[in-house]
Amino acid sequence: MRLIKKLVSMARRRSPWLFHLNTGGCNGCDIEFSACLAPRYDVEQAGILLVGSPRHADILCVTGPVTRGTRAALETIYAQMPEPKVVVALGNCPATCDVFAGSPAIEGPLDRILPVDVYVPGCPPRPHDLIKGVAQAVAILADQQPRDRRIIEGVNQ
Amino acid sequence: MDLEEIREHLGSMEVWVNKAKAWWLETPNLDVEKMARLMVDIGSRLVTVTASRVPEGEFRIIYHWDLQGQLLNFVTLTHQATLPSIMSISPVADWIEREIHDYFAVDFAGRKLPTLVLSEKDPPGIFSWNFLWKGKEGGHA
Amino acid sequence: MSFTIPIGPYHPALEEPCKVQVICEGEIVQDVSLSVKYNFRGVEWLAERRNYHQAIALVERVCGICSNVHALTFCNALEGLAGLTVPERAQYIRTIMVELERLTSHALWAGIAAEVMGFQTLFMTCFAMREQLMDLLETISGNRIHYGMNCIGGVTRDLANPEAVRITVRRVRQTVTDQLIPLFTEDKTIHARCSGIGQMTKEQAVAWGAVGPTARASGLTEDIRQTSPYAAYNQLEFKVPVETSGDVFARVVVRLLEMVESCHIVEQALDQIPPGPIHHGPIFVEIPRGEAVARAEAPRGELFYYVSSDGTDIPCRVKIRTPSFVNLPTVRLMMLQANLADVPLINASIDPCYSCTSR
Amino acid sequence: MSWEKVFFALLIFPGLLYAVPTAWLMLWLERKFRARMQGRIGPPFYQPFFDFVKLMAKRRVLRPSFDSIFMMGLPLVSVSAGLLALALLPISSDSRGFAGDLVLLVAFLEVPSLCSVLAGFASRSIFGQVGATREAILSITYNLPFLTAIVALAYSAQSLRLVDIAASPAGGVRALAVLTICLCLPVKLRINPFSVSNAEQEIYSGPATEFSGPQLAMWELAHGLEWVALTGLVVCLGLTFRTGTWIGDFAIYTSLSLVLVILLTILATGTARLKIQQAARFYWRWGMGLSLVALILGVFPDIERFIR
Repeated sequence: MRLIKKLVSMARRRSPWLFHLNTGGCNGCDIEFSACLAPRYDVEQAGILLVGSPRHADILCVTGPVTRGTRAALETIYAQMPEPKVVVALGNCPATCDVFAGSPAIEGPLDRILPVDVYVPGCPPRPHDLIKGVAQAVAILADQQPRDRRIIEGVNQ
Repeated sequence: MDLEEIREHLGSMEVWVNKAKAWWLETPNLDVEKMARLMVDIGSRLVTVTASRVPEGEFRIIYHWDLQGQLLNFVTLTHQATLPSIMSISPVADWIEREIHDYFAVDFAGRKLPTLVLSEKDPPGIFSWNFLWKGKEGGHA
Repeated sequence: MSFTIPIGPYHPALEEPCKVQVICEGEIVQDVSLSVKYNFRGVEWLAERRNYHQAIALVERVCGICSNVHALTFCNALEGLAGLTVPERAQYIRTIMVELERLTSHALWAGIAAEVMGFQTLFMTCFAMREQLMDLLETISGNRIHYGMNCIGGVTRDLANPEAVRITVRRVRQTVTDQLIPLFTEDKTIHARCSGIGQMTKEQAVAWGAVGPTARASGLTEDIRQTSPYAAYNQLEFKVPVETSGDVFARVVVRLLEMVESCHIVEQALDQIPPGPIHHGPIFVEIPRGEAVARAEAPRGELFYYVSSDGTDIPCRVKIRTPSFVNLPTVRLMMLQANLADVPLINASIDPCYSCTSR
Repeated sequence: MSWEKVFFALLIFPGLLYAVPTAWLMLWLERKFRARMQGRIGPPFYQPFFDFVKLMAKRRVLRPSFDSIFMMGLPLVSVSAGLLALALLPISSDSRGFAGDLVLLVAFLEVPSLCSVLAGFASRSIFGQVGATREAILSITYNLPFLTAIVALAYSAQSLRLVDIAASPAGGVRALAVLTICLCLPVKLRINPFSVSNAEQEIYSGPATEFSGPQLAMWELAHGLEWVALTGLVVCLGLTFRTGTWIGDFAIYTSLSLVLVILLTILATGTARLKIQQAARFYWRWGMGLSLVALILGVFPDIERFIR
């Protein structure tokens, strides 16, 4: 049993699949995110894969300050991801709304809506920082028991 | 067609002003549809329409047209926050008018104005001073 | 049987949230409706509550891909309002920055378009080339995205190492002419995907007010850099590539040729750049009462700013008309009667930027 | 065929014990070579294994019971069909087979694609359905040349037994038929330029969009087994000699399959995705053309002799 647990934890460390979600940001973080896939940073060597469906994902990477238009989609997509899952806030926007703070069209920051596990600051953060953030998320993922449902509901209220 | 001819054609008594590399014509009672038809006929391109608040509850609307690299700006005022729509003359105006409706609740007569940047259930006019979101105050910065 | 396929708001082919509702008869598109509300952040609303210097940082964040040209156009409008003359050297540095940004933007677009066609290898080639440009922009401005180079009356940083620019631009031009252009124009599978698809006629482009490469692929010749020059463009010589077929392939060709032309402009600007100050004088400039407009040719087409001031340090009204705002509605015309498999490609072919569109 | 042999074929070689690691190896090889050709480093060799373990350890998302039976069952059926198909392959010279095993093999090879179509419809997502429709259309287009080639092979060997076909003399018919089967591989494996049914940029992951956790792991495994079975089929049918020793056959078979994987990856890396009509046109024109020539040559062997 312990061996299996160890194996699973090892597998989670080595195969994080990301789903990328732009909640109305300026694209800056999103391009840097794409740049991570490209030859210079090539995150696939660490087993990181960008997937197209939230049902396949382990890590939710959120960019943008969560606008009114994207909030519902954000919640749906979070619910669609199977446990265990980790949320990474990429850039300043999901952390603080950055320059958009105070706008009536913004619902964020992200931690009002979802439990955020890792913050990656920067406007936009460099690819190195993004990878570092994902590495932190992976460490959480590897040791994580499925999250208590009540906590999530508490945050949503 | 030069600027003076355009002015005479529109029946405006005002004069063209050159400010910051662009021509401006202020006509409070501009016939918007006539202007649009004229500008389309002479091969001009509608760049955009700008709306801004004026204190009396009306809105100042500027039609920006590009005529062979020159920028012509027709300034006019709304009447009871309404202007005729020029979407049927220049289809570019479709999204532009919808956006202005979302921002200021300015009505463009003669067309439907589905929301562009707001959700369907939101009331239009988020840029108006006294606008409040349901449950969230929007009047402060 | 007709059915509705929602593409988005989150979709692997889109960097940003956008909803394209496609009504299909089999796999043939009957109608399309676009929803762009997802990126609405109220930038214009915020700009009316920030002072001019904060507003520069704000308008840079309208779009992360063409951020520099946003700040430049905003500053141009303010300089027009205040009647400032910007020093020559600053004008040249602005030109170089804008063209480098155009190169990164087009490289990004080429990569995304290749990805949408399922050609991952070409995506990697484009991004590897783009990385060199990012390095260059980082050495000039200290940042990979959102350069913060523009301020009212000039630029914030001098061009310390022009040789680095020259070397990178030469290398990029080589990649574009030797790899990207042959790959995009000669590969059989790409040709099969792009030719004759997503057509827009010149008349439609005029009526719907399309701008930039999208319009130039349909035979319009308008380019703000030539028709109403800003920065140092009136002292530079360059061609504006125009295609007449109006399909996806034409838009690909126009953008690729524009990249070569951008390299040419940067090299010319490096040859001609005069020594001198990079800033007009005081950092905090008083903006008088009045209104002004400014236009610039952003990577996606004509960018328009309207600023009105009441003499305080906070603008009265800032209006931003981005190129994608007028290009996006034309997507509907291009998609009618197209194949479902072509919808993402047609959408990508105009290089849409939703964060610009709804701001 | 004795029971021991059946179990050995099913569970050890070329079945479960051999096929599953090989499937992972092939999935890795495909990803690694693609990455290297794109100037990247690519994933380490244990990647597909850890992906599998991680997905197996994911919690299931609750669904209505009827759906969940389908969604659990289909990937499992797909995996078992892949294993069964593999067990039938005449890899070594001492395998005997039975009359009609060719028909069974063809049927088993079709099961994963069929499951995928069903899964697409069962998942009740619009993208799954579009993917399933595309998969169904494609399976019609590639199966015609594929089956014609198989018929040509069987006719020229005058047997429905795989061993007989593998032992039949090399010639024009066999070369053409194997070439046709090779031509069908990219579309059967859903790789570029025929990755139409799982085109990520258009319809997410096609039929697999709604699957998560263990079910997705099973799909991945089934996909890997398809790689093993299909490349194995080509090698078995294309190879005209056997070394005589069990180890020699095994080595040649495995290494040739891996070479085939690399060749397919090179093709996939150098192309863009075609549209379904273009893919269909390709198979109707070239696939059908080749396989028909093979069939005619097989039915009238005199023509071949005449040409020579």
